[in-house]
Amino acid sequence: MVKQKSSRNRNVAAAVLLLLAIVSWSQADLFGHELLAQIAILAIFAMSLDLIAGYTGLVSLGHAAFYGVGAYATAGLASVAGWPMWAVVPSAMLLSALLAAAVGLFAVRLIGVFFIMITLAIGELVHAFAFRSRTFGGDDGLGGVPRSNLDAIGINLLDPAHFSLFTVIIAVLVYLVLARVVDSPFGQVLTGIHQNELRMRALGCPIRRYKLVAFVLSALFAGLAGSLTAQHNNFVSPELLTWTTSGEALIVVIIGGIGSLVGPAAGASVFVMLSHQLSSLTDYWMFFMGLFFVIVVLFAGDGLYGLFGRLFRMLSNVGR
Amino acid sequence: MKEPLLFVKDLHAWYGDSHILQGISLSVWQGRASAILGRNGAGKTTALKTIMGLIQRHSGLVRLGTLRLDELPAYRVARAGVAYVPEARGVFPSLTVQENLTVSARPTQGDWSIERVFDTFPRLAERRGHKGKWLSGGEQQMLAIARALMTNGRLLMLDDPTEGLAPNIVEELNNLLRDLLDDGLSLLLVEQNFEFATNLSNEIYVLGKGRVQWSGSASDLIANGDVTRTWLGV
Amino acid sequence: MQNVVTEVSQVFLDPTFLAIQFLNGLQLASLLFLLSVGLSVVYGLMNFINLAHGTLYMLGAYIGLSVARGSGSFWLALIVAPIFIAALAAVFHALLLRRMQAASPMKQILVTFGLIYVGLDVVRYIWGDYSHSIPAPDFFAGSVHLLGEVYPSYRLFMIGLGWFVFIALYYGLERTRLGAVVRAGVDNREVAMSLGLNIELAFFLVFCLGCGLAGLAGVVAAPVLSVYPGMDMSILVLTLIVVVIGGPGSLRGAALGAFLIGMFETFGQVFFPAIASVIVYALMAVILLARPGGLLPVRPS
Amino acid sequence: MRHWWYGWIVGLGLVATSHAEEVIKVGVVLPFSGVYASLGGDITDGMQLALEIYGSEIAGKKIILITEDSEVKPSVGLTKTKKLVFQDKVDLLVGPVASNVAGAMRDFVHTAKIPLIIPNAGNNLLTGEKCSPWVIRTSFSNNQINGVMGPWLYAQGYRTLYLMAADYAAGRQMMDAVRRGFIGAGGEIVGEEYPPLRETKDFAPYLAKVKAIHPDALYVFFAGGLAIQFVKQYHAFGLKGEIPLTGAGWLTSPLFLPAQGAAAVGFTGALNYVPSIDSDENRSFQAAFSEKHQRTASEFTVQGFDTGRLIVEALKVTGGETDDKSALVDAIHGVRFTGPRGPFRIDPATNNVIQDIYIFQMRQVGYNIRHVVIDKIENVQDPPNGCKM
Repeated sequence: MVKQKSSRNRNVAAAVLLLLAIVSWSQADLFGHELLAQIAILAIFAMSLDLIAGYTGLVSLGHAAFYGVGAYATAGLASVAGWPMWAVVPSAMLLSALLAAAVGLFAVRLIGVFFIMITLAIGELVHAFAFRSRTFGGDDGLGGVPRSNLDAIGINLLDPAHFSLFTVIIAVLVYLVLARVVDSPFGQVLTGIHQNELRMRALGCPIRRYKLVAFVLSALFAGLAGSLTAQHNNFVSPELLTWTTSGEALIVVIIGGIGSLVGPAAGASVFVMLSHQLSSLTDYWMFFMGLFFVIVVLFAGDGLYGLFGRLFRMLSNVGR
Repeated sequence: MKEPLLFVKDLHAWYGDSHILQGISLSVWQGRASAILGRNGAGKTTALKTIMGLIQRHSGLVRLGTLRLDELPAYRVARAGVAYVPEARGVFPSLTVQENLTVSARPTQGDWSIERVFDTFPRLAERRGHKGKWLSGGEQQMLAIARALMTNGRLLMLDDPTEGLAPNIVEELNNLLRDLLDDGLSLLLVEQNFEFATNLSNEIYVLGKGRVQWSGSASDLIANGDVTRTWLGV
Repeated sequence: MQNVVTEVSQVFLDPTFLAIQFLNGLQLASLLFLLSVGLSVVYGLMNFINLAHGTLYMLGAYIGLSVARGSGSFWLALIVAPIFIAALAAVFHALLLRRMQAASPMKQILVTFGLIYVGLDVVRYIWGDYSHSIPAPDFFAGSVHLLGEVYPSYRLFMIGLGWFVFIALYYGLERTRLGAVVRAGVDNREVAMSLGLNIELAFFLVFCLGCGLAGLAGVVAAPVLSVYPGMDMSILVLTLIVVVIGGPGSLRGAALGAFLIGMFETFGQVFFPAIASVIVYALMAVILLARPGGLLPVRPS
Repeated sequence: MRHWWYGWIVGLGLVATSHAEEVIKVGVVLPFSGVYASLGGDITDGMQLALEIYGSEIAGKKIILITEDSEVKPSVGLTKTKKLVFQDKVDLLVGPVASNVAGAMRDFVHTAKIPLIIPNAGNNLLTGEKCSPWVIRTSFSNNQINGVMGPWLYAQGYRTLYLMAADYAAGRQMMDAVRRGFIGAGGEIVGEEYPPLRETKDFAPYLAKVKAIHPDALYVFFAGGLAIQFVKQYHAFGLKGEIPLTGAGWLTSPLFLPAQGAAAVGFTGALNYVPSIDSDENRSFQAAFSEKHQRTASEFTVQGFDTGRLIVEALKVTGGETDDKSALVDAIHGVRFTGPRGPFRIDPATNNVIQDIYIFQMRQVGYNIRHVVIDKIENVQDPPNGCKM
């Protein structure tokens, strides 16, 4: 009962956010579309992280590894190996998921800070590989990554407006898939594990297997976000793989409201807009960003989604 | 009857989203024992922890003598005179037996001193230099009680003290607690062991679904088959 | 070419060479110990991960820089900076941490990550973007001859300081009442509180002490490493690794972790330069695989 | 024009861009935060000084700089570039400092056909295989600085060399250039070491290795905090008396020299500029800069200064017209002047600068530690290196 209500609220919020995105899209100029695409991609990345961090309680500081593998695989398969894009994107996602499966096999045995650190280590190992790889241009990165080709259905992804719409649509699809996952019995088990692991274990739930599946699923979509970012920038570099990229994704999730899917998507738009605006205004933009993080925790404990919920309740009280 | 030493009224507590204590009331009198009985998940441990201040109290009254406890943090509750023996003993594994006893000692408040503890528990005296983690289950229970006594509180709260103990140790424990009662200490007991609890306690509170479902004397409870079947499954 | 390779490897197996490298490893271990011990014990007490710990190290270095420049005395800087950082930690605790005691780890991450950002720009605003250095004190400015090699005496001072702090903390933790309270709190915070121990106060003191040690590390490192905005991030991850592989909450764990990382960093760079940048991550992965709670866990997992 | 959309979350006051018709907009993408913030600041200071000296108004149009922070992140640098082009509609671009950011920007400006003048990033590929008619570099290539040092060191009598640089593309490229030159001249490389860029906090393990092998000279490239640490540790471990220290000249840049102090004395380096170059152009430049900023101008400042001057001179040729980008680039190719670092021009074949390389030694002169020029290789010009435009 409570569950149904919370997922309905979440879907309402998602619809509001989508409406905002559509309005923004219709109003945006060329650069507006660039930012919108950036937001949509970060939203996908953050939602994928929310599945493990928010719903399963696996806080990862290495999620950038899967994001980066998606991006590098896209660059490698498309511009180095010359595969067609319709094969590249799913392969990139699969590669991310495969890495997650390999890592997850032993990582999900760890909890708390140990899980955080093992994911960080994996992230750094992948980063070090990309940083030194001649094939991928080392730390200078690799350019010339193509975008998917949807000319057949009349969409030219080289046009920023088309590309931003494309990324928004994918973000919506990812939201729908993940929402189904978290509302499913599988998702209920994940939430149960998060809330009380011991009880779930006592009930005979194969906890590690559930965690592993969530981890792999999450990496799959992180890989998709990475692939999109490689296509958006036409460029990949080890920057995508640093632990601060993971850290920022985590921040986006928390700002938005952890464990709400739609919150992290909203967090993505706030993060992108705020960092873009601030860094244009002042060289000391990090100061204000940092202050903003602290203020969010102090005054909006549950992030934007929590604020939205409060507003929603207030409005409905007024209406009564 | 006189005013109770511990007086709890309509105590509520939440654990995240779940409303675990939905308004419990109970009392413990000077020199007497009260016991809380109930099935697993009935909220027995939560009740003790909430009284202790380890779980955020939502509303309700907790009073020790004339002192309000419900606003105080756990360490102030302890210093006010509530001695606590937690579930699974909670012996500090990296402290020696002696350190376990002295770290929380408040000798100025009463007459339990390290010497008296070692007189009462000669086994602990022998092992005073050992780390907590090397003790047997029975020794750990002795240490946990001795450690609580060292705080020289007026009320001793024990959470499932007989759990996992051999019958002869349970017997020993029973004698010890009787001696303490005779000394004028008050007890609040959470128990799974029906016999142990009813044997020792004057007042019994049966907890179920976060509420006190029944309260009365031990003999009344033994006589009341409905209550024991419905709420204790005995 | 072949000739050069064999010649080289023989040089590297020379006992003097290895001894010098061992000292280098100890020196790095010393620094990492100063940084990680506070973080580790604070985590053990309150499950609180302070990602801004590196920021305090950086601030310590900069305050040391200003004091050393203003007074001309390294030793004054070595005393003032840690005290200042400890005081700053107290303010930080009063303003922020107290309200966040019950907050989820995620919120702690967000706040301390935010403080990394804030701290970085505060340093840039006050001291600018340029790199600096503090000269070593005159007494340790030179080099000593050790096993027929030249070795900077300041590095020996760093090693000595690391040992001194370790012994002092060991004594404090094992032989004092506050130490017993801290250990009890790390073992089982709830039980410690319910026995009347003011764990929040102990946490506050340990937190300030740990932060002060991070400030001390900043000053101590400044004559060897340079002082620049961003020096916090470059040490933070290593520090976290030390905490985790040692086992959070344990003084001996922090010391063991620091020793291992110091040695693996140093000898890894000598013998396996190709993988030097990832060797500590690999080490951590292997250790956590074998012992999911770190090498010297305080609480059995 | 900015849309309301940009402020929908923060509602912060937006930067008002000038709507005057008669302006020439130069978009500047440099690091103003992060590890290279000091370089970004130096380059901007240099450009502004050039605009003051050589005129910021051309044919009645004012040149304005719109700066954006690259944060030394390729993706951010690219976003800022797109912002400057799409939103501010800049006429040309200047930036960045780091080669990875340049790599991310390169394809975009190449496709958009917006001239990009690089005032620092030295990756050989940018004016080699990945050269573009629209990408012009006023600073240097990694080959250009280091290529001359191999033969020069051999000529000084050194026969064995040990190379050390941070483990990233720039470090590798610089060491490759030296290795080629030194081996080509007949010398031998007896060891190479590439400490990790980020993790290195201590050079002690490497220094002990160098000491054990004892080459005729050590050749290094480090910058920033690493440069300070390296020089001080080299001194502390007593290598200074034993093994001569040589390298790419950034090691003792004026940015790092105050922190290095006397430990820097004895270093022999090659660079496109040192503050002590003995020429009227340099003296008046340094005087003008230190009057304004009360410090010594670095090589980064000079790169910014020459970039600013190049833009002014080229715009004078086009009469302030910027719509025809080809004409603008042609004008850039035609500019020739003698600046603080000597004769300056752009090589139309690669778009890389042709300049003198100075070989200097750090010496104690009175109370000061100075870059003393001991040799000069004139008009160093990169071969096309696969550049086809």
